[in-house]
Amino acid sequence: MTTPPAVTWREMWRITLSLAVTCVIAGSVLGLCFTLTEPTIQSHHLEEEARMVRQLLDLDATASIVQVRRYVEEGTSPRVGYLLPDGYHRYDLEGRPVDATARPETLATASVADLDQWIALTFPGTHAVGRFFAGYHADGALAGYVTEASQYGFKSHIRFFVALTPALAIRGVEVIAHEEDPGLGAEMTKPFFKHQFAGRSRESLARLAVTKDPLPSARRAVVVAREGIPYAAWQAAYGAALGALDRQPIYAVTGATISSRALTDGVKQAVAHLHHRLQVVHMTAIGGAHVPFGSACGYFLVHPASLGPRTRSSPLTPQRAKPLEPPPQRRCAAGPWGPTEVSDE
Amino acid sequence: MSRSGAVIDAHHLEVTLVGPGLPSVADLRLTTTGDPDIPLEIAEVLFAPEKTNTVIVTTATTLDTKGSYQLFHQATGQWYAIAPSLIGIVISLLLAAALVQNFVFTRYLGLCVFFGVSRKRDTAIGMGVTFTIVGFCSGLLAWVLDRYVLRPLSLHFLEIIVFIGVVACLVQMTDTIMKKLHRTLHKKFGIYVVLITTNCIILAVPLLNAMNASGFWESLALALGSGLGFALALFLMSCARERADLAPVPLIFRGLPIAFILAGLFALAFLGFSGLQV
Amino acid sequence: MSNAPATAPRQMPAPPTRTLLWRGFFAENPVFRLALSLCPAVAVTNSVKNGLMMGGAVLAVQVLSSMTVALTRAGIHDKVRIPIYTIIIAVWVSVIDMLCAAVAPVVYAEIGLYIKLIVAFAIIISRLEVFASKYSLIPSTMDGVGMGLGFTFAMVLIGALREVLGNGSVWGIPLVDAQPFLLLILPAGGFFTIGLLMAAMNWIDVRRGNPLSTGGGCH
Amino acid sequence: MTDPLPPRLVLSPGPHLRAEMTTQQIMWWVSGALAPVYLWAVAIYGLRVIVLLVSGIGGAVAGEWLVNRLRSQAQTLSDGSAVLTGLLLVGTISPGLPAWMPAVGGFLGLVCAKMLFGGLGYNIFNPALVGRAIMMATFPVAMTTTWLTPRLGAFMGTDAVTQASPLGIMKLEGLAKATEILGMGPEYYWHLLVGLRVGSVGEVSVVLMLLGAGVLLWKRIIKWYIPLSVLAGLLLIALCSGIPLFHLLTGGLWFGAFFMATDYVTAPMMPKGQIIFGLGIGVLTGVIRIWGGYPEGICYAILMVNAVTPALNHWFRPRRPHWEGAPS
Amino acid sequence: MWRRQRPRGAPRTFLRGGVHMDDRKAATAVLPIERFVPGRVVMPLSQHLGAPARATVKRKAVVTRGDCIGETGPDGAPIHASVSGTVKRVALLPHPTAVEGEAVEIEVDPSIQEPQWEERYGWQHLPRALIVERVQAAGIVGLGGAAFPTHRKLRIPPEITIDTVIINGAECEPYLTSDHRVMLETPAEVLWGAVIMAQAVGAWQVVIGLETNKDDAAQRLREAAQQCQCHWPVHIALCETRYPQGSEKQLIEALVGRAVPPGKLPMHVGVVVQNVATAVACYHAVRYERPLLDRVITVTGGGIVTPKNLSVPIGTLVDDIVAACGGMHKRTAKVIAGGPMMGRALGRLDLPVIKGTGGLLFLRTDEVRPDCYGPCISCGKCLDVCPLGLEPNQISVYTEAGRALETESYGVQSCFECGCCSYVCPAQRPLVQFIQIAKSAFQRGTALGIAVRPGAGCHD
Repeated sequence: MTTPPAVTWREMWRITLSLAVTCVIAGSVLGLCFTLTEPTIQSHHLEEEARMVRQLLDLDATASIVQVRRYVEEGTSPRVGYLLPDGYHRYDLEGRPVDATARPETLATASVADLDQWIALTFPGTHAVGRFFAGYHADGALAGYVTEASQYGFKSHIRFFVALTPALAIRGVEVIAHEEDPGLGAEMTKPFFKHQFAGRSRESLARLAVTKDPLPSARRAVVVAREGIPYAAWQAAYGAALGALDRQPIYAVTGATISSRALTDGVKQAVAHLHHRLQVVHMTAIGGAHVPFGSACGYFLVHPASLGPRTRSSPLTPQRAKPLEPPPQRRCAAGPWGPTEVSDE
Repeated sequence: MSRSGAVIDAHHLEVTLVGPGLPSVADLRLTTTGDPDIPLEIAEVLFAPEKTNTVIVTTATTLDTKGSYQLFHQATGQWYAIAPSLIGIVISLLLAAALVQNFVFTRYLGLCVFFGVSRKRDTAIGMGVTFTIVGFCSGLLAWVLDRYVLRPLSLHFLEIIVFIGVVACLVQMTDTIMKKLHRTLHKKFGIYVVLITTNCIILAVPLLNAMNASGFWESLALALGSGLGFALALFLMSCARERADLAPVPLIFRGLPIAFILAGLFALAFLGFSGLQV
Repeated sequence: MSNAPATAPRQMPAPPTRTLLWRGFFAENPVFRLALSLCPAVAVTNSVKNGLMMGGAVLAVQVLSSMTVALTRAGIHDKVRIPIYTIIIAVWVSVIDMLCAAVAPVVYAEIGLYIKLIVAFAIIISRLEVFASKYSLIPSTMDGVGMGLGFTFAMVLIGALREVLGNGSVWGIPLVDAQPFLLLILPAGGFFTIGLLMAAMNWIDVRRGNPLSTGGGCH
Repeated sequence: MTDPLPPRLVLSPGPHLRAEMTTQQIMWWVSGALAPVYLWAVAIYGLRVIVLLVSGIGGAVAGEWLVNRLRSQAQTLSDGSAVLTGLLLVGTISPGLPAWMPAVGGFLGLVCAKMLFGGLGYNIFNPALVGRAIMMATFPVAMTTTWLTPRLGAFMGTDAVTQASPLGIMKLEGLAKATEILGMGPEYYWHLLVGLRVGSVGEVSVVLMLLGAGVLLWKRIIKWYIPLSVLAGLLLIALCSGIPLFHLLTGGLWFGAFFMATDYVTAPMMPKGQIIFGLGIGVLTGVIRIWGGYPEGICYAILMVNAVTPALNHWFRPRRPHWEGAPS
Repeated sequence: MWRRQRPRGAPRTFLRGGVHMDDRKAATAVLPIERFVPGRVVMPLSQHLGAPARATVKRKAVVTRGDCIGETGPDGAPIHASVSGTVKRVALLPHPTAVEGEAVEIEVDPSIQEPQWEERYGWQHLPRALIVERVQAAGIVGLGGAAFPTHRKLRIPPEITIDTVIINGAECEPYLTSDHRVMLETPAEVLWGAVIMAQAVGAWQVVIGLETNKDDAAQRLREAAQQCQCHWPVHIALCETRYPQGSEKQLIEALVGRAVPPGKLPMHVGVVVQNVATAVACYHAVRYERPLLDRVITVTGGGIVTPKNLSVPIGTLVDDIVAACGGMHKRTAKVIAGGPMMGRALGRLDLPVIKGTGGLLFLRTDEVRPDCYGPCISCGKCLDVCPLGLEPNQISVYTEAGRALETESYGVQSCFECGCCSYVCPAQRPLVQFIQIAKSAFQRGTALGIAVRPGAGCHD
């Protein structure tokens, strides 16, 4: 081993300098690039989610989508919180409202991450655990809900969206991410399986079973027809064929009964949970006034106007910050249950 | 709320209560950790045989054996956490990273070094050992940097440059320290330390941790599991390749092509681990 | 038609541009021949689209890093050239990573991790060390382009094979309704495909009467 | 008749005698030991078993022939190993499989696992099992759903696809429900023993497999180390499941333990290595069955432990007597 | 842990490896030794390990049986005329172990009377040095096949103490029965030979080891031991019939339970091993000062018409023996000098029987193993049978791949080429030859690749 030639001070200085300069340049290049690309990346992300929700709910470009985020506050008396368009609402575990905090003006254009941070700082021990979306037509009418859920499948968690009508009948199911085997569990993303859920009412889900029998061809035709056409059109065309739907089982993907069951269980549970939670957040009291869910129109996930590239938009960001004023009751009766149905009355 | 119980199977869980006495079904409220607002249906509560203060709760709904649950005893106002033990989780993550999701055979990472070093058993063992140690250290160091520097300062766009920096510094440091402390060790393992920089696994571990926002134990398990999985793959492959070297392999398959076929067969065998829930 | 201007102090005459551009395809293909940068070759090539995207990313990083190094080589201190190369690559990888995320989010979701991992590819730093640090801008760029194209070629080739046979589709469009040969989109299939393609390259070599090199791997 | 000087004396080096058993004979003995098992399969699943056998063996033979042809070297089919590979492959697949699939599996298994490595003796993985693993990856649905109800004397038989194999039911429904479906009484275990159950072609009759294994043990073609340690390894894990006897009698365990794991080329050579090899197979089989993704794990277990065989051969070497102090 | 334990009462044997094989001795075991004297003999001058002897006779010289015709240095064994007659020529003639070597051809002259050898006075109580001297003068070499000059084995360095002389009557090679017949017919000579050698090396006990298939010989030896009153502790021990029971180291292990390390000689563990025929020769040399002249050989195998045990003068040609045994079958493919395991195939029949030749084996086409072989299938049978715990399979595979120099750790150097591995190999691989190639590669320092011959055609 030869000893390397000694480094002179002068040389060391040069080395340090050149490394430092490189690092500084590198940092600034990256920072610049990040600043330039970040909005686009973010908007792409949102756009993708919005596209999916919009497609699931057959919404047009003028519709708006609201994201409701759910939080859990741990501690001796745990709280469940919902970030609603008008602010952060806390409930106890039985669904009784505890308090509500209006969103500060400074956070009017904040991103999801910022809002999460705000909530975590305001209410220590709180973290986000889930979310769902509500879609509104341009005229403010509730188009339906999309809830996100996940269930352990054959190899890993299957993450999926369930789209529901305002009456909580299933419009469609879309698997977002999964790691099932190709040719087996992965087949559940195909129309012939995922559309078997479409058209079922919430009440019928409790009795929904999975069978290993092959999918009858008549049923298959009806199911596959759901792909690519709006829910309403599908129902109009196949309404008659759908008559006995509530007694129809889910026909499992051949050879992938475990994945099929997992997704079915997941959908059942997701709908049941959404039902439970809608009952809670449906009655929102701020300043003593009941704000029926779905009536607020400020906090859009994506507003049509915000979708241009290179604009900074965040999920809960309105284009114009709206004050927390009791909004007018607009066709909110679209929900299937009225205040009288809430259990703790 | 410390852990005080475990899920036994899909319909049973075991909880050690603070006080004596058998709580009634109505007195208990069982929820999953993520959904504390939605209680799960409890069918029956019984004392566990031969254990004091421990009850077995039978549920109507199906439980996830790897999930975590909360039990609230309304009479005493006591919360109980039911979750897999930390060691269990770490072992399970470790096995998952080493076998089920083996970095080489299912995530196809570190292949350059894998094919380059697996020709001889001795070099494979040397590389495996060195990589496991250095990878473990760099994984933890990168996690600390990510959690306490990059994340709070929103500098995640620097993660690539920071992680490669961490790896490079660690490799340099290991090399220098080894050279100073143990000459023979350096002679034996020095060459592998230098090679580590070009192994993408060592970079993929912190990137995956950052991407999934993993906690400390998860990162630790991933860092260690990836190293062990790589070492295992390297060792098995080197044994097989030493044997294949003696075989009259068709001329056009000599060398790398047969190594790839071999890796394919290994990947095929490792399919057996798929879906494994430890 | 050599483009190498004899300006730099320790300059050797650069190979002709044609050689620089073509050798990455066959003679020095970074995947099949040099066996460098193998991870993405298996990991992201279950479809042509992913392969092309990955190839493009590597091409861009290679060319940009080669250009950067060729331009700044006078200023890079010899003792710290490897760390500086690493930083340069890391910067370009990060930039490309962000651009990909911005431009093609769907594909990026699948191969994002591997784009980040380009920073650990031996091929890029070895081209910088072997070529760009010794030659001027234009040959270095051409060398980068050649290597990048060779890599892209390999990725598209593997991707096409695996997608057509394993998934029954091209560019995501289903070809026939028959059940595809699923093995090829599994990890094992990726290894098999590359092994067979390497053997095919060797076969062509043998047919041409070239001596067979069984080497490879990065050292 | 005598002749003072024969035309040509052979001048080969010693030893000039050899033991009776040749490679070829070993292959045919193993194939012969499998005969009762396949006859039973024909009896309960009908003539389709023969079609599958022809297909599987044809695929394997074609693979060996083709590679030898392409390499322009002498054909090696007469050593019988390709036929045995095809035979073993068909033993591990479900009887209702479309007839062309075993041909694909046999061909690819033989080419990828054996011929590319230089043919018999140089393979690292068991070619039949590689063929099965390839089929499992390529035709997952057909491989897991085409079970047939065993029915004695069903020659052209009704091809009713029935419920899953016992292990499939166990995996899918869980212990409690599976016990209810299968009705695990003494009669059920008797059926498992004689082979009146749903299963792969070669794996159903434990009794007949024992018969074949007995022949191989008697001819000293196999030793007991591997099969017994496979069974012991599985028992170790199966005890955790609460139904060790069920796990012991069902699935491809016996077929794997006696006919697959004992494959000379891919198993270790020394007893200690063989015992570890067998225990590894048994334990992994149990782990995959109980905690893994597949109902039956012996195929993958053997493949995985095959990967360790070169290392086991390296670690466990024959004991060299009187070595200490001797000049080398 | 896995070591085989010998059940109580079972015959002794060595610890590991070995093959049980059909001994095929039935055809000749019952045939008494016949005397056969040919019309001419060819006495090669190289019949022992070491430098060949120098001829002391010229053409046309008349020699009497027992005359010394080849002289050697102190380490060699002199050659004596085995018949009386005229020297026809002294020339390079075909040699059974080398290709050819210098030899003396003698034409028998029946008119010359055979000399008588008188008993020497005090032969039972000779000093050690004198015994060795007489043995050397008689030109005795190891008759088991190794042909190592016996006097060198008996000349023990002063620092070494020998306690046991083992007489090797195992005759573990199939077919051969010459030692068996010698023990049956002249048990007293065997015993006295053994005792003389024990005197020569200062041993205090004699063990005669036989395989269980020769228990009649053991019985005869026991009877003889009671009758001859040699006053020496002589044990007659039966060993398991298991090849290579007759190998020196294996026999020592079986009989006295001592292990000879590789590279060492039996004398290093206090033992001297001698063959039965050697013992008889020593007896003659010491009692009568009669040189080694005759050799008992077994002529057998499916290729010979009348198998026989023959006592022939050394130098008798195979041709003549074939004629004496009724000729050869047409389908005879192989003629082997020695046993079928370690013997050497002969390419021609005009070769002489030399001191080390224990038998002539004529094998038909259907009895010989084919010349082609298949690839190793890792069955591990060769590991089971190797008495030394070597790994012939690995050695062969490495040698085949041209990497013989990497086989050191598999034990190439300590192999004594008993052939068990080749015998059991189902792929019929010539493992012994691979080991020989590997050994020579170590001597040369380079390894050569060997073309792999897949088993094609072997099975047809």
